[in-house]
Amino acid sequence: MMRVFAALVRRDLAIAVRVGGAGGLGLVFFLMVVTLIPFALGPDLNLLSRIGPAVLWIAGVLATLIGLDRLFQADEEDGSLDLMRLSPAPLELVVLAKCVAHWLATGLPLALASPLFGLLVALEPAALGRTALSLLIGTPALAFTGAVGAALAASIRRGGLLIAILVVPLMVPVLIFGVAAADPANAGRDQALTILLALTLASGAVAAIGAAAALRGGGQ
Amino acid sequence: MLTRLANPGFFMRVSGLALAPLAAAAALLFALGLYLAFFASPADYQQGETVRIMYIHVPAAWLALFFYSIMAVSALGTLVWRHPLADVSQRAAAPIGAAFTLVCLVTGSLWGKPMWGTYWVWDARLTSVLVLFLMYCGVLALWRAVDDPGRAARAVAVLTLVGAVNIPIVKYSVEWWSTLHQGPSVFRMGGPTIDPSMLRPLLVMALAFTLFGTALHLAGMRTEILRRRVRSLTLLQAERLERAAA
Amino acid sequence: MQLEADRLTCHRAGRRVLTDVSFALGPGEALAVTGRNGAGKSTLIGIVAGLIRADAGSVRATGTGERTLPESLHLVAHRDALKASLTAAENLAFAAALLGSAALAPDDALRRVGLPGAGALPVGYLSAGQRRRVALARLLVARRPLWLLDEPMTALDAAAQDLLGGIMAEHLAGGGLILAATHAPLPLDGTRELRLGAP
Amino acid sequence: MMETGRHAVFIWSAYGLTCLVAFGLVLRAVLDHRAQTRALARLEAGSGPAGSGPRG
Repeated sequence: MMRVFAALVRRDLAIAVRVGGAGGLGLVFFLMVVTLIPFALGPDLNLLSRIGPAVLWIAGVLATLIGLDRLFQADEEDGSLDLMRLSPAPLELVVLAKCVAHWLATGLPLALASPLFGLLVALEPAALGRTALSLLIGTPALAFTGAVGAALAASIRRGGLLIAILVVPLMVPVLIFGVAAADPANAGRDQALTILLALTLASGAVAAIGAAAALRGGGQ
Repeated sequence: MLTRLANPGFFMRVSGLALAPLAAAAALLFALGLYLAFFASPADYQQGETVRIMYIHVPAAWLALFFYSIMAVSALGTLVWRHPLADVSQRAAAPIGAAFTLVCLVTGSLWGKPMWGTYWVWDARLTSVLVLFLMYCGVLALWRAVDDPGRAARAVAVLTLVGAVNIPIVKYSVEWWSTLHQGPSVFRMGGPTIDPSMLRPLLVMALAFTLFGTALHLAGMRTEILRRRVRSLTLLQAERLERAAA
Repeated sequence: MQLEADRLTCHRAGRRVLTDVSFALGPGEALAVTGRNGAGKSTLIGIVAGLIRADAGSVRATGTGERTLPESLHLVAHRDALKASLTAAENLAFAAALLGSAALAPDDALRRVGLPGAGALPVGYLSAGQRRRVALARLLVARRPLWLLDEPMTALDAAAQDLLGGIMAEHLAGGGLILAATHAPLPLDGTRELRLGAP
Repeated sequence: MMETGRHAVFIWSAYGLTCLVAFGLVLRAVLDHRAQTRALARLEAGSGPAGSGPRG
């Protein structure tokens, strides 16, 4: 069983490296969103540092969204999903493996690079660390929640926009507690972090069952 | 000359000869530039020693634009003159240009810290370089997305030209944006009038950077030509398998 | 292993495609499912593979031990389940890891389908015929008793069809079962035929 | 080397990073060139493709 999990994660990462530039695409998109905000709000550093965590988290949500529509659709189109349905491993494990691979390729690089982008919005060092930590814990929840939408839209042509509409409401709690956990001024930030962790674990279970059920309905 | 350069064989011979002297000249100029920068130029009355970062920050900014213009010319070569080496030159120039844009951003940020107290201020020129970096990333991302080299060459050429047309527009709007909110930026990067003793190291370093960049570009083009040959031979291999199996 | 289908009925996009289709398949037997386009050949294959739910009727497999039907079959359909950016060997190694009970190594499987030394070639570089052979090589990298083949002969030249015939014969000799939807006659002797749709 | 005052760390890190990037570019060029020549040699000898594919 674990062999199937490892094979799936390895394959998806190999494809991400060869085609997607190993998360480079997600990082550049993240940088673009962070760069756009000051152009709209003006270069005032005090304002930017106050909304810094929010900017990084919104960029994180959007960066996760763009990678979602190809998560299952690519495999549905070329028949790999049918192959996975014939595997002894349950579809839930297949979904988890693909979510982990998607997170390693997009969510993890975002969390690790967020201190660098935090400089663009003049975050103080304390906020840099906390934002990175909250992103590290929160981005898996984004990947899991998004996977359900991606599975539902797997067999729908041009499902990218649809997925965003389906999953963004589900991501609201993660965004709220993520930004709360990142803001050093917020007194309740440690509870927010633990709730965020709880959200990640819960969304993992929900995604495994939900996305597998959505995929089970698919096929020719 | 341009047409004779068209056939890769001739280019490989010429670039092979030019590579070593170019690299040697670049190394020599670097040494001279570093000496001038650290020993033969005064500290700035206002910024003190940190002005020495200018000697790599400004040439890096210059190279970032220099390589984007090489890409723009190559794009014209691909779309208008159909020059076979145009796409090779463009594909070799992009990563080098992106790397120097990054150097410019990082050195600008390190230069800004002692003066502004933070690593990043949305200064008009630094912000324009950041937008240029995003455009470089766009070009590199488009390459990875399109797998057929012929189609990729045309797509990237169009993107580069559209980008090149937009650079002055972006530059103007970012300048306007930064003056709109902050008033004319208090500190001009490197001051409008650089006194001659600082100008000399700056020019030497700029020349050294340019030669170094050109050498990298030629080397990159040579490798790119080899990569295409490897690709076509691999395709040939697949066909030979087809015939062998039939 | 024994496979029985009992009065399968199925609608696809509002059209009744299968009505009361029944058949039985024992070890060492091959069944060619024929019929004009749209007669429900692919649907029948999809139902047996567990990818499509039949409206009525049932498919039962006996003698597969604790493995369910989907876990004891191979499916090679129109979509070849190959990733263009990965090499042929990587695709086959992934399929073997995914399906379990590994049999031939990828490179040996590729040699059996007439693609020696193609292991390191990215699948994106291969022609349609070659991709088809790599998909068929998947049958050899994992041991599964039942082979479901949807139009296996498409994009295969004469030499490839002979190779396929040999592989199928070997599988039947080893007690395997083959259910193939096809227009062209299979390169096998003694295959029963199940005609679908209006005669 | 002459003392570079209290901002020394910024000056040296700026120059250091630039040299790092420059050296990285040279290394990348040399390694890539060598990889392609090796793949070419192997292909011309007809023993096996490198499958390196196009790289940015």
